[in-house]
Amino acid sequence: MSTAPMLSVDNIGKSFRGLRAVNAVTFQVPRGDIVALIGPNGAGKTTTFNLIAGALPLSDGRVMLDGRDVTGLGQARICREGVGRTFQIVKPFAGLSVVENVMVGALRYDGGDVAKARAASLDILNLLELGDKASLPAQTLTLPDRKRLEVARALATRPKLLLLDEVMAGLRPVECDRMVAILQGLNRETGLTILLIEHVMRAVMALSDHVVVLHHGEKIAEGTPSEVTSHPKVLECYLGEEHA
Amino acid sequence: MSAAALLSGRGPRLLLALLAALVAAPLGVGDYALSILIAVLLQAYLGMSWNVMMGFAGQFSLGHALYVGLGAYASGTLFVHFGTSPWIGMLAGMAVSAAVGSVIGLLGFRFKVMGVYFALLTIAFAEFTRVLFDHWGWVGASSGLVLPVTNRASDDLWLLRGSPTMFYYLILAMTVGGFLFSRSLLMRRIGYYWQAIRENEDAADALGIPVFRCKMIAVAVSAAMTSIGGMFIAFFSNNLFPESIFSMHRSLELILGPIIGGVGTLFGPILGAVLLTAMGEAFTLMGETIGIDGVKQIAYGVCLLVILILKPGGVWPWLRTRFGLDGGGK
Amino acid sequence: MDATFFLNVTSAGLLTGLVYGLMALGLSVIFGVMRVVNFAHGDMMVVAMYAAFLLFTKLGIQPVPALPLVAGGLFVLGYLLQRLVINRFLGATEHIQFLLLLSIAIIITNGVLMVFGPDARNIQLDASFESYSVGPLVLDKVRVIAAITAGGVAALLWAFFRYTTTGTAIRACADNPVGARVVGLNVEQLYAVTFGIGAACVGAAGCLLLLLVDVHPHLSSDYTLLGFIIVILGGLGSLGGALLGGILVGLSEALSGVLIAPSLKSMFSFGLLILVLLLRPQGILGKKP
Amino acid sequence: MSDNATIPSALHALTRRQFTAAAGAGALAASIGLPARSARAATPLKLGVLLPRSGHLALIGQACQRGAEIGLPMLRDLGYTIELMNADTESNPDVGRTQAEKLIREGAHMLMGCFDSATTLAVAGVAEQKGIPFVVNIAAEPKLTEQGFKYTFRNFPSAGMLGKGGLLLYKDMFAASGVTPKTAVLLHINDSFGMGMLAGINALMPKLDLPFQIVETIAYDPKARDLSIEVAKAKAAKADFVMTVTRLNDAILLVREMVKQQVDTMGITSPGSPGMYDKQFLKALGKYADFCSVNIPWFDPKQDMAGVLQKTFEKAYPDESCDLNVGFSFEGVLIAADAHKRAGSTDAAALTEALRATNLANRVMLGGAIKFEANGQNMNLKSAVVQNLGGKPTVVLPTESAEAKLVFPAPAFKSRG
Repeated sequence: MSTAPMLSVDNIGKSFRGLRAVNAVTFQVPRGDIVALIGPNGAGKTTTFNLIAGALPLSDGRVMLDGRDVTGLGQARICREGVGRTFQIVKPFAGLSVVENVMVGALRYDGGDVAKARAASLDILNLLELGDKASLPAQTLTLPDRKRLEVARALATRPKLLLLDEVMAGLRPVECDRMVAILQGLNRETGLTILLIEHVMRAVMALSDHVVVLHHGEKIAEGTPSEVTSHPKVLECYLGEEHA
Repeated sequence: MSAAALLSGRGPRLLLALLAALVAAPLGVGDYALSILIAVLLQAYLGMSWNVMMGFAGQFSLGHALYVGLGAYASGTLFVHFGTSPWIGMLAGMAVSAAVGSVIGLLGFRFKVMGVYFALLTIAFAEFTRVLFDHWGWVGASSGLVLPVTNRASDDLWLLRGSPTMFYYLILAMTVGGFLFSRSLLMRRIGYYWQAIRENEDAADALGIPVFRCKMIAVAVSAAMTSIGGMFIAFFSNNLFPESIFSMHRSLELILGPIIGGVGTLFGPILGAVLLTAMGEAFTLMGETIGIDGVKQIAYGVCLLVILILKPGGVWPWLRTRFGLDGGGK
Repeated sequence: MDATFFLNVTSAGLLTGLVYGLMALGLSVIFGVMRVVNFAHGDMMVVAMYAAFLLFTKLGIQPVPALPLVAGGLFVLGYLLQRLVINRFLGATEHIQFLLLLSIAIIITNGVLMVFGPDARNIQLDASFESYSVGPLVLDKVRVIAAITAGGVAALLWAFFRYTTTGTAIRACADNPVGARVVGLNVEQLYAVTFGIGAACVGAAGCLLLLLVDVHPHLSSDYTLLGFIIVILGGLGSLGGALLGGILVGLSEALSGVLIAPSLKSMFSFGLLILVLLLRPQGILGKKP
Repeated sequence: MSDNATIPSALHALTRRQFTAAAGAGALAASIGLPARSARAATPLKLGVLLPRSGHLALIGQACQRGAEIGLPMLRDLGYTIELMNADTESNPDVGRTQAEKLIREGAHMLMGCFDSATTLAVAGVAEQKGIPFVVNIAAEPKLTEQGFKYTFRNFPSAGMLGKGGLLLYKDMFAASGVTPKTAVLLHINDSFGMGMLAGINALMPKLDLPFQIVETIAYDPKARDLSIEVAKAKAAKADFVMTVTRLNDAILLVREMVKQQVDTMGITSPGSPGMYDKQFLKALGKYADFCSVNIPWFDPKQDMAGVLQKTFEKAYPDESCDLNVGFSFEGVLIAADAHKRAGSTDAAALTEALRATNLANRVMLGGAIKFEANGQNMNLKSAVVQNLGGKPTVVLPTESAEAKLVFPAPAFKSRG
C-alpha cells in the first residue's frame, strides 16, 4: 500500500470569465481520514469539489488521487478512479425507483450483473435506512431522503474517497446524528476516506479529523476542529460576514 | 425476472392473450383488416425503435425517417441490382444506419448539441439525405426504386416475396422481437445507464457512467432497429421514393405512437400505434360520411391535443396504474 | 457566366433573404422568451397568407397596407393560443411541447384546407410582373417592396424591445422568469403577449410573402423547417441573427443554385445548418447558453 | 386460358363455347368489330376510385374526382350500370394500399386511379395479389407496364411515350410556323415524373433527328418556393426557346419569373407536362399565359363525346379547368363501364378478359380506339400541341384536329397589350 495521501490538492485554481472562484488552494486528505471543508457561503467550497471530482476543468494546479495524477480527467473517469460524490443540489434519477438509482452506481461491478447490483444496492439502502423505500419512485422522496439517496448512490460506486456536499443540510438533529454515526461506521469499518463540505458544525465537530477553511476562494486556515474554531482569521470571516 | 414472474399478474396475461389473438388473426380476418394490422404493427415496431433512443436514453431524434430510408434502400438496391436476399440486405442496412447514426451522434454529442438542437440536427441530416438520394442515379434518384413483383404461388421467405399473410407474420415477429429486445435492453446494465442519462446526465457522469459511449450505443442500436423496419417497408411496398421514405412527415408520424402511448415505456409504442390507427380509421369513416376532405386530419389533431392535455405522460402509464397491469415490467 | 449575372442572382437572394428573415423573427422571439419551439410556425404563416389573400380579393386591400390588419389578427390568434393551450405546457419536456404544437399545426393546416381547398392561390398586382432596372441590375419590384417592408417591420420590433416598458419587461422575463415574477411582472400575461408578437411577425411576413409566392395549405411544413434553419443559423432568440440567417439562406440558395444545381440548393441550406450546429451551436449571433 | 395477345387470331380456332368461357360473349362482339350487344349486366359494376383528394396532390386528385363523377349521368344514359366507391389516398402510397384493400373488401369489382406513380404502383401490387382488375387513369411511371402485371391496364402514355409524342410534335410546330430554332434550354422538375421525362428526352433526342439542341438542362426542387435563380440561369443560356417539364405551381412561378426577368425567347413550350394549360395558370398569369404551349394528350375535338363532356363540366364547375385530368378520369370510368357491359358479370376474371378485349372508338381523348397491349398499355394515345390563345388552351396541331393556328415565335412579353 502506498504511503501517499488519498487526496492531494496542489495549488489548484479556477477562474470564471476572469472572476477568481478558487485560488491556489492546497491541502491533503490522508488515507482513512475524514476531512471537512468549511467556509461561509460563496467561499468556493463546491467549486473546489467540482474541481477535484473533475466536473469542472482546472484553470491551474494539480490533483493527485492515491498517488496518481488525475488532473484533467473527466468526472466519469475520476469516479472510476475511486471518487464518489454527492451533489449539493440533489440530482436523483427522478423517474427511477430508489433502488434503481443506487443500482446505476453499483452496476460497474460484477460484470454488470443486475441481480447482484440490486442486492448490493439494497444493502447500502438498508445501511442508510432507506431500505423500506427502495421501490418507491425517487421523485416521491423528501429532501432529507434525497440527500441520503445521494450518499447511497455514491457509495454504490465503491469509492476510495467520498466527497459529500452538505448532506446534513435540512436533517433534524436526530437524523443528523444518525448520518454522522453511519459515516463514522463506514470510515471505521471499511477505511473509507471522506472529504465533506458542511455547514452543520455539530456534524463537522463530531466527524472530522481535520478541517480546511476556505474564504473568498482561498484557504485561510486548517487544523483540527478545535484549532480551526479558535483561529482568529476564521472567527473574523464568520463574524465579519454576519455583521456586514 | 423469472419466467413464473413473467407469467403472473394481469398485465402479462393480457399480453399473452393479445399475442395469441394476433397469431391467430390471419385465420379470422380479411385482407383489409390484415393490412390495417400490418400498419399498426409496423408503426409499433418503428415506435419501439425510436423509443430506445428517446424513451430509454433521452436523446430526441426527429429524423428517424433517415434510418427507415437507409434500411429500405440498402436492402432494396442490393435486391434489385444483385438479387441479394433481403436478410443480407437487412444486415447491410443495419450496418449503414448504425454507422450514420454514430456519425450524427459523434458530431452532436461531441459538440454538445443538445435537446431541441439535437432534434433539429437529426432533421437536417434526414433532409440532406433525402435530397442526396433524389440525385443518386444508382438508387433510381427521384424516379424511385421499384422492386420487381412476380406472381408466385408460394411464399419465398428467403427473398421475401409473397402474400400479405407472410408479411403480417414477419412484422408480427419483428414487433414481438423488438418488444423482447427492448425489454432485455432495459433490464441490463446499458438500460439502467441509459435511463440514468435520460434522467440526469451530470449525475450519471458523476457515477462513472461512460455517458458518451452509452449515448452512441443508443443511437446506433435505435438506428439499426429502425432500419429493419425500412427493409420491411421496401419489400412490402415494392417501391421506394426518396421523397416519401425520407420525408419529415414519416419522422413525425413515427414518434406519435410512443409519445401518445408513453415515452420510455415498453408497451407505450404498441398501445400508441393501436390508438392512432383506430383514431385514423374512425375518422376516415367519419370523413367519408361527412364528405369534406380534411375533416379526418382535423379530428385527428384535436384528438392528439386532448390526449396531450389530459395525459401528457402517455396513455399507457395511466392505464397501467389505473387497472393494475403491473408485473410485465415498464 | 458574367459578373452581371452573379450580381443579379445575389441581389435577388439578398432580397428574398430579408423576407425569410422577417418570417423567422417570429419563431426566434417566441423561442428566445419562452423556450418553446413553435412547430406550428409555418401553419400560422399560411393562415396569414390566406388572410392577406382574402383581404385583397374581397376588399381590394393590397398586401402591404393589409399588413397591420393581418399582423393584428395573428397577434390575437397567438395570444389566445398561448393563453388557452400552450401556457399549460411551458414546463413540459421538449417532445411533449413538440407534439402539442404539431397537433395544433395539423388542425390549422387542415382547417385551411377545408376552407380554401387545395388550390394554390395568388394575387395579381400591377407590380407583379414589373422590375426596376438599375444599370445592369434587374430588380424585381415586389421583391424590393417586400424586402424594404420586412426591414421596416424588423426595425419596429427592435425598437419595441428596446424602448417600450412592455418590451423591456419581456426581455426581463426571457433573462430570468423567476426574477421577473419576484419583481411583480405578470409573466403569464407577458408570455401571451410575446406569443402574440411572434405570431404578428409571422403575419407580417405572410403578407409580404404572398407577393412572392403562391399560397396553398401544404406550404406550411416547408416554411416551418425553413424558419428553423434560419433561426438556428443566426442564433435562436437573437433578432439580428434571424435577419442574418434569412439573408444567408437566401444567398446560399441563390449561389448554390447557380454554381451547382438548383435542385440541390435545399441540400446546401441543410448542410449549412449542420455546419453551424456543429461549429457554433448557439448560432452565428446567438449568446452562449 | 388463352393468351390475350393472340385473341384475334385465335378467334377462328376457338369454338364458340370455349371462347365464351374465356372472355364472354360481349368480348367476341367487340373484338370482331360488331356493335356490342346490349347484354345489360344484372348487377351494377362497383368501381373503386382511388385518388389523392387530400395531401400535397389534393388539387389534382380532386380534379380527377370531378372527371370520374361528371360523366356518370351520361354513362347511365348510354346504358352502362356503374357505381363509384371513392377512397382518398391522402397522397400517400401506404394509405393507397390500405384503401385499395378496403375497397376490395367492401365489394369493389374493379379499381381505378391513382395519379401519382408511387401510389399507383402500390395499388397495382394489391390488384395483382387479389386478382382484381385495375384501370390506371393517369400515371406515367414506365415501370407500371414493365412489371408483368396481369390485372393493370393503363390508358395513359408512359413517360417514354409522352416524351416521344411530345418531341415529335416539335417538328410539326417548326414546319407549321416556318421557323426552326437551333437551341433550347430545358427546365424540369426533379421528381419521379420529371426525371422519367428527362430520361425519355435524353434517350430520344439523338434518335428523333430534331433540328435543335438542348444547350442547358436545369433541374429544380419540387418544393421550390421561388425559381428566380433557375430562370436567371436559363436566361444566361441564351437559347432560342424554352422547354419545360413542370407541374402546376412551379409552372406559374417559372413563367412569372420569366416575365419579370424579361426572358423573351421564341416560346415557352413543354414536351408533355401538366401546368401550362391549367385554369389556375391562365388566371394567375393573364396575358402572359398566352402562347405558352404544351404537347400533351388532349381532348379530341372530333369526338362528339368530348364536346358533351366539356360542356357538362363547364356548366357544373365554371371555375375549374376541364383538362386531361378530367378527360382521362372520365375515360377510366368509361373503360370500366364498357368492360363490365361486355363481360356481362362482375366476376374479376371475366372483367379482366373484357378489359383485355377493349376496343373503344367512341372516346374523348385523341389517339383512336382504346385497346390494351399484352402488357396492359394502351398505345393509341396521341399528343396534340395545345397552345394558350386568348386565355384558352387551344389545339393548334395536328392540323386535322386544330381549332386555331399555332403562333410561333411568340410576341415579346412587353409588347403584349
